[in-house]
Parts: sequence; C-alpha cells; structure tokens
Amino acid sequence: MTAAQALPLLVVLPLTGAALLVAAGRWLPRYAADAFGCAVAAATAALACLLLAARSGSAPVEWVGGRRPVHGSGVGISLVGDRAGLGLAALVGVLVVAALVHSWRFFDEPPSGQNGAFPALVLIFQAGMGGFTLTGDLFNAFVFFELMGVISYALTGYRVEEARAVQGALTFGFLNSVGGYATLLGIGLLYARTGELGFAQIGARLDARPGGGDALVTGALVLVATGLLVKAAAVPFHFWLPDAHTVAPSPVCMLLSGVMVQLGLYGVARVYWTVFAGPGGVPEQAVQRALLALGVLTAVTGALLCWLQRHIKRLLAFSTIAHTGLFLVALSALTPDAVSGVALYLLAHAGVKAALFAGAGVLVSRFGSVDERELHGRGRGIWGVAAVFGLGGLALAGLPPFGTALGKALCEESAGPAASVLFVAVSAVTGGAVLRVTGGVFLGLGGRGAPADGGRAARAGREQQAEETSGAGEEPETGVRLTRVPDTMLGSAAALLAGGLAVGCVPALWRAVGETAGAFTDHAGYAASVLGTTATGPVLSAPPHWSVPGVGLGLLSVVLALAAAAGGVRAAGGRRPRWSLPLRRLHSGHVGDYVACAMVGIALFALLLW
Amino acid sequence: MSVLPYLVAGWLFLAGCVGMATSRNLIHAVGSLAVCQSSTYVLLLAVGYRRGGTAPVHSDIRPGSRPLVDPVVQALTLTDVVVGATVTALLLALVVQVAKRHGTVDPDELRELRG
Amino acid sequence: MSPRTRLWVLACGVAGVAALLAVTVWRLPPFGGARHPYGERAVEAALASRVANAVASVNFDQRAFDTLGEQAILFGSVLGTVVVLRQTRDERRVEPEPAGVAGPVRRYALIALPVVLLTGVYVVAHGQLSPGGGFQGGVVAATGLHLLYVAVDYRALKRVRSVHLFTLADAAGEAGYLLLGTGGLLAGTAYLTDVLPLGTFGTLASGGTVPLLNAAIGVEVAAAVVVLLARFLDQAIEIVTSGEEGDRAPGTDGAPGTGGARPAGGTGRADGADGPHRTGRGGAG
Amino acid sequence: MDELPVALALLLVACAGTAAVATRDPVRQSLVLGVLGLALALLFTVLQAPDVALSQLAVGTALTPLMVLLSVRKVRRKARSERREEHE
Repeated sequence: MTAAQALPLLVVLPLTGAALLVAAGRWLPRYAADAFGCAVAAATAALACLLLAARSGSAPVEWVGGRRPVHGSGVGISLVGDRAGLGLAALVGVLVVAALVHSWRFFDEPPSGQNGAFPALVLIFQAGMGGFTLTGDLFNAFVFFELMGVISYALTGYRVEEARAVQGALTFGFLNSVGGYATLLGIGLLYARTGELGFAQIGARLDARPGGGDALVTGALVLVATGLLVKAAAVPFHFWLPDAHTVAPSPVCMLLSGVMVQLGLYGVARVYWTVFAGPGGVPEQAVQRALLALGVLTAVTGALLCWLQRHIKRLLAFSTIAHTGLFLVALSALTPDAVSGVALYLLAHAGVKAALFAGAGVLVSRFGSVDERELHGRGRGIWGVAAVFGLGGLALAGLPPFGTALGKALCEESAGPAASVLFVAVSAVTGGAVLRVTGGVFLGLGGRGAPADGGRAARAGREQQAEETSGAGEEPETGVRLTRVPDTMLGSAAALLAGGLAVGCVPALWRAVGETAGAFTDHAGYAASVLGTTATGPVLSAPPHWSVPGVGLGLLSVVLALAAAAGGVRAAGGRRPRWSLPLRRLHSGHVGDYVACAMVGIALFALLLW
Repeated sequence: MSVLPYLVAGWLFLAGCVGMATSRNLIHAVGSLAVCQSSTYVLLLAVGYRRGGTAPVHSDIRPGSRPLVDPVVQALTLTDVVVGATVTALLLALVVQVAKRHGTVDPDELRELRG
Repeated sequence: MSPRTRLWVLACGVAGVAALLAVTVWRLPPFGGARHPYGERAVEAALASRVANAVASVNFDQRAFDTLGEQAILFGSVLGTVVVLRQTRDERRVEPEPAGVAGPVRRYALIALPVVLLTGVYVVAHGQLSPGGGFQGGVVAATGLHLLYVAVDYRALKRVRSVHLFTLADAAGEAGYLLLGTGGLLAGTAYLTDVLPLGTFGTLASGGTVPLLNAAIGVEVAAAVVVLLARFLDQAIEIVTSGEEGDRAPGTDGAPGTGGARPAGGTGRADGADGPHRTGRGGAG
Repeated sequence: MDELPVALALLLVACAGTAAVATRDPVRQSLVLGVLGLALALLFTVLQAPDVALSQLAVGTALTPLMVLLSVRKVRRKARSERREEHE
C-alpha cells in the first residue's frame, strides 16, 4: 500500500472501531471497551506519524474512489497528505490517546447496553478531525466540520445529570450550527462562481477569471470563514467556548482546547491560502487588517476574562481564547515565518493546555470542585498535580525552553514590535492566572477570600454570585471521589507537558515545521501538487530557531506573570473591578445573546475585509 | 427573477437567526435553526438549476437527449438534509435534558454559566 | 444582555449581514444559467459507470467520501442522542398502559404499515435507477414502523422494536459502508473505488458498488431513525424523573398530539381521554 | 413564463419560513415546519431535484415535526408536574 492509499484509513480506522464498539457495547465490559478504544486511537495516531515520517518528495495526494482528475478537472474528492495536514492528524491522535488514557476511570454510568459509548464517541471525533485536516475539498471539509461539531456537542453534554452541562452543550450546538450554515452558504456562492468544490480547483478558477476578485469572492470568504472562526473561538464568535469548557468532562476539554479550536484556525488559513490567496482572491492587505483586528480583540478579551475567573476550567478556557487571539495576530502577517511560529506555538500550546485540563480533571475527581476559592490550600500534598499546574502556568507565560516560548518568540519576530507588547502582556496575564491558581490551591498562599461570615463581604459575594460561575459543587466525573490521584491521569498530564517541552528542544522538528510553513503558504504549489501540474518550489526560508530577544521577552513575560500571580494571590477574594461588568455580562449563557453577537461578528468581519 | 432564489435563501437565513435570537422557548429556537438551515438547501439547488433542464435521472430519458440540472448540488443538498435532521435530533435531546434539569425551556430563565 | 439591548445588537448584526448578502448575491451568475462544469462532468461519469441516477452516482461513487462523512454524522449523532437521553440515576421507568384504539384507525394503520415498509424498501432498492435511495427509503421504512404505535399501542411497538437489534443494525450498516470501501484497497487502487463489474445500464444490479453502498446506507438510516425515535419515545412515555407525574396522571394531557409518523405533517388533536400514553395517535386518521 | 412555478414555490417557502419563525408556540410551530417542509419539497420538485424532494418530504414533514412534538410532550409533562409541586 502506498502512502497515498493509506490516507483515507486515518478516517476509516477510528470509524470502524467506533462501529465495533457500538455493536459490541452490550457484551463488552468497561475496561475492554476502554482498552479497545485506546488501541484503535493509538493505531490511527501511529499510522499518521508513520506517514508523516515516511514521506519523501511531494505530498501524497489520494483521489478517493480512484477519480483522478484529467487535465486539472475531475469529479472526485482529494485527500492531501501534506505535512501540515498529517502533522495535525498526528497531534489529534496523540491527544485522543492521552484523553482516553486520562478517562480510564471516568464515567461510572454509561447508557444501558452501551458500555463503549464514550470511547466510541471519541473515536468518531478523531475521525472527524482527521478528515478535516486531510481533505482537499471544500464541501468535504464542511462535512467533517459538522461531524466534529455533532460529536463535540454530545461529548460536552455527556454528564446530563448536571444542569450546566446540558445548557453549555446546547449553546455550543446552536452557535456552531449557525456558523456551519454560514459556511455552507459561502460554499454555495463559490460553487456558483467557479463550478468547482476542491480547494485547488476553486482557486484555479478564481485566478483564471479576468478582473480579479470582487464583492462575491469577498462575501464568500466572510461566510466560509464565519463557521471556522466560530470553531476557532475568535471574539465575538467565541461565546460557546467558555460555556462548553466549563461543563464538559475534562478529557473532552483536553480535545476541544488542545486541538479542535486550533483546527478552526487551520481551516481559515488553509482556505485562505489555497482558495483566496491568488490574484483572483481577496487582497492581502484586507485579510491582514481583518485578522489583526479580530486577533487583538480576541487576545485582549480572552486575557482579561481569564484573569477574572475563579472557576479553574473556565479560566483555562479563556486562556485558550487569548491564545487563539495571539495566533490570529501572528497569522495576520501572512508570511511563512509567521506560519511556522504559529505552528510551533500551537503544538506546544496543545500539550500544555491539555495537561492543564487533565490537572483540572484530577481536581474535580478528588475534591468535587474546581473553584479556586473553595479549594484554597486544599491541594497541598498532591504535588504531582501542583507541578503540572505550576509548570503549565510557566509554559503558558512563555518560559524557555518550552515550545510555547519558541513559538511566541517567532510570532513576535514576524508580527513586529507593537505586537510584541501584546504577546508579552497576554501570555503574562494568562500564565499569571494559572500561577495564581497554583499558589492559592496547592501552596495555600494568600488569603482564602470571600469569608463565609460578615456583612459587607458576604453581600458583595452575593452580588458577584449573580454574575459569575463559581465552579463549586461539581459532581466528580469519576462518580465517586478519588482518594488518591490515579497514575493514568497524572501520567497523561506529565507526558503532554513533556511534549510541550519537546517542541522547544528538537531542532529536527523546527526544520520540518519551517519547510511545512513554506509549502503551506504556497498558493500555486498546493494547486500544482493536487492537480498534478508543475510549479516552482516554495520559497525556502531559514528554519525557525531560538533568538536572544525572543528568550529575553519570554523571560520578561514569565517575570511579569509571577508578579501578577503574586499580586493576584494577595488580593484573592477581592471584588472584581466594576469596569469589567459589561464584559462579563455579555457572557450570559443565553443563546439569543450569542447568536446576536455572532451576527454582529459576521458584519464586523465583512466590514474589515472590505 | 434572476436573483429571487438567492434573496429567498438570504431571507430564510436571517429569519432563522432572528428567530433564534429572540426565542423564548428553546424548542422554538431549534425550529428556527431548521429554518436557518433551509436557506442552504434553497441556495445550493438554485445555484445548480438550469433553465429548461430536467432531473439528472436517466430512468425515462435517453442520455444526452435533454439538458440536465446539476446533480452535484443535489447530492450536496441531500447530505445537508441528513446533517440538518441529525443536528435537530441532538439539539432536541439536549433541550429535553435542559427542561429536566432546569425546569424551564425559556433561555431567559437559565441562570447558569455567567461571567 | 437585557432583551432590549439584545434586540439592538441583533438589529445591527442583521442589517450588516443583510447588506453583505445583498451585495454578494447581486454578483452571482443569474438563476438558471447553463454553465455547470462540474455537473456535466458528473453526469458523464455517471453514465460511464452505468448508473442511471446521476445523483446516486455522485453520492455513492464520485463523492462517496462525503457520504462516508455523512453517515458518520448520522451514526455519531444517534450515539450522542442515546447518551444524552439515557436513563439517569434519579429516573425510573413506568410501564405504559395498554389502550384501546378506534377500529377505523387500527384498520387503516395496519393496512398502511406493510405498504409503507415495502415502499421504503423499494425506494432503497431503486436508488441508483430512480429518485430515492438509501436515505429516503430508510427514513420512510423507519417512520413507517411507528405506525404500529398508532395502530396498536406503544407496547406492541416495543415488542417488535428491539433497540439492541436496531443498534446492531445501525453499526452493521456503518461498518458495511466502511468495509465495502476497502474493496478498492484490496484491488490495489484507491479507497472506495468501484471495483465490481458495472452490469447493464438501467438494471437493479448496475453500477458496481453503488447499489451495495446504497443498501448499507439504507440499513443504517432505517436502524438509526428507529433508535433515535425510540429514545425520544422513551423519554416522552416511559422515563419519569422523581417528582414528575407518573402513570396516574389526570386525563388531559396538555400537548396536543405527538403526531402521526406519516409524511403529510398530519397531526391532530390529542384524544386526551385515553390518558397520557395514548395522546398523539390523533394524526393517524 | 416557465419560471412562474419556481417563483411561486419560492414565495411559498419564504412565507412558510417566516411563519415558522413567527409562530412562538412550539406545537403550532412544528405544524408550520411541516408546511415549510412541504413547500420546500414542492420547490425542489419544480427545481428538478426529485431526490432531494423525497428526502425533504421524509425528514421535513415527518421526522423533524415528530421529534419536536415528542420533545414538547416531555417538556410540558415535566413543567406541569413541577407546577403541581409548587402548589402543594
């Protein structure tokens, strides 16, 4: 079997595994279902890694159904195994295995006769994400987008006994569906203009049209990007993300925050470079402007709200939003260097963030709470988890040699000095928030805050109660509270953190990422490799590497983060500033609000692109 | 006439979104989402229509005898219909659970997940 | 946001999106134009592989990978619904009571039942020849089965509808589609390649793997819809949360009609006198 | 004027869609959604898409309204029992 022929297996394998799990769900004991799910996920991940390592020369391209195009026009769907796609598929695989290992002891109550429901859902999720990364066809990408969506709503609402869980899953479902339909409208517009559905084919047709892009092309980009930006949680499309992460089981959060959100960004970048980057597409300056504006808005909003949270999972969710904003700001340079920076940042962030969510999962299972104040000082003694949180916070802030620091440094280099300020500030605030939690929960630093008695403080607490999500009184995800931390949970977290560290330490990876970024941003090269025509090779840039200013800025943001954490610990339990009230009120858990904001977001994005 | 179908598609999309945003009942909101989705059916099929064309099915016409409408958009719409039905089912299931756990399906009365 | 603010925000957003759509739509090629390059290629390809229904050829051959994703969505969302609507610790089941049915309704539904089921199978079987196919036929057959609920009662439906069996069929349909695709790999070409003999144009066996994939989808869809409706019916009829009204409910049920499962939108008044479990057969007549 | 049926079907769809959104009671809305499904099926037929019309008929007029009604029934049963608890 050639590499190309094996590409569809990255989708087919997990789906088959899921079908078998469902079919055998009645007879299979729990541990067997879990083990089988893990094995299938690991096999798929291994296949992705193998394909990634084995490839030589041009990217393998498979036309499913053997419908190879003749003279650049065909009827089939292509799967493109370029390094960006395969790399993300491998990342998906690794995170899915980690999540399944983490969830080894989760969920005491599967639906009757469906012992394998959770691993089966996760496997289908893996298939959806794998298909989305590999596909070379716009409508096919929409199909896998919806597959990811449907499974993630179900996974988010998995703990149906919790009132919040079902609400969060529902708002997630509504917002993502609206985004998906906007994307489909955009696909319809592109099909009307070009009569094609493949990325490369649409791009070629757009370029062949005299006069370049017009309002239709721009409108199509806005609509197609809407769904992807909803998935990527760019402000103001982001409202589903904090709610979903607050309520979803921790292993699901690992997948959502670790890779699914970033797949939305990947989708935006992929669609832009393959379809809209040519002469018949959308002017570069307009795209730069739009991405930069959205990115700054997203980063600032995410960082502010991250700092203001006391619900630990919600705090981590907002930090994901802040980092999405940073990725968008970096991407807005639209250069290969920026893409390799984002790629490294994204890889390391996936490891770190997933490890942090795994740590939060341990807290839920052990204490039945993820409330920073309620847990104050109670985490003494579980040093493994404390280390995960501490190192995770430092890595988020950008401590060399974590991959996050390398990615951040590269992004700063390509985005310019003004953006560097934003990068340092945002990573310091998000890292500082996590360090504040570490100091309070695991070291018992600072005051407990929000005392249970006394007039004014309690009244203030009640006042705030109405406007915040506390995180106390969570049902332990394991059904019963654990008395000790299971090795599976801690082991998966440690491995993920080590992965985040490795991204910053393996020069071979940097080289590969550099080459990948060159090919990824090559509009003509992609079309050539898919349609089998010839083109000049991509511009090769110097492989990414550490630089002195980058390390310096990384250390600076770590220092700032520590200072912020120290200040935060001291002021623990204080009232949240009044000016943040309108911002917090926007996050109301109300479907109507979220849809209204998403509409404004579409209009805003269109305005920025015009 | 040359843009009427597209305008109808746009209208349905906006109407569905307005319905969702102003809904006082989550079941009604799911129904509005279905309206929103029907805009995609209308747009896709309108894009593939061809004046004077017949359905792309050769059960009663000879191949090549008449112009055909675009079969690709029809296949896409078919997929879309399935997606819509399944999303509706899943969202309704979640609404049923919201009703159980919160005792209401009015989004204004859901007081969790703030800030 | 207060409802008032929300309305203002919404108004801004809608105005913006409306403007965007209006500007964009004006640039579209006029409705009904003759330029459909992909469509024409698809028709040619369909004829070349001897599938009379070009839509079926696109769905199950040329863009079969889309359908693979689509059936995964169906499979996944049914699994998701099973998970979301599971019976939780604080819930119990009440046995639905047997109930009488008006004679004409019963006769009508019992006659319609086999007709609808056969129609479903027919629509599935002729997918590559005439309009219809696995999806449409599957839904028709599955909803048709629920005429049994209308004609006899929920207990009769439950007897023939073993949810485990249908779950198995659902998984089998899904796995069948995936495994049929590997035929191409075994033959040394691409996944989902049509490697079977193409047969004679216009016959039931024409089109190589198209009818087989179509049948796999038919099985999966029919089973999936049955499982899906079973979960909703369970919730509406059998499962009660502690504190929820049980089987001793007073006569009238507020929800008018849970609907006949027939494709005409037929939904009538509830005959509340039968008690809560019997509401919703109104649409049958 | 061979496009008159298309135009009429389109207007019907637009009206039915608007009505479905404007109908705030979910039970009535499910009926209107059924009508919208029928209108869409009609439109698809005149647009020469019998395959889609068939599936729209099966899904839009049978499956979706049925699921909506079953959900309404569950939701109302729950709400009523809670009201009763409050009175007691």
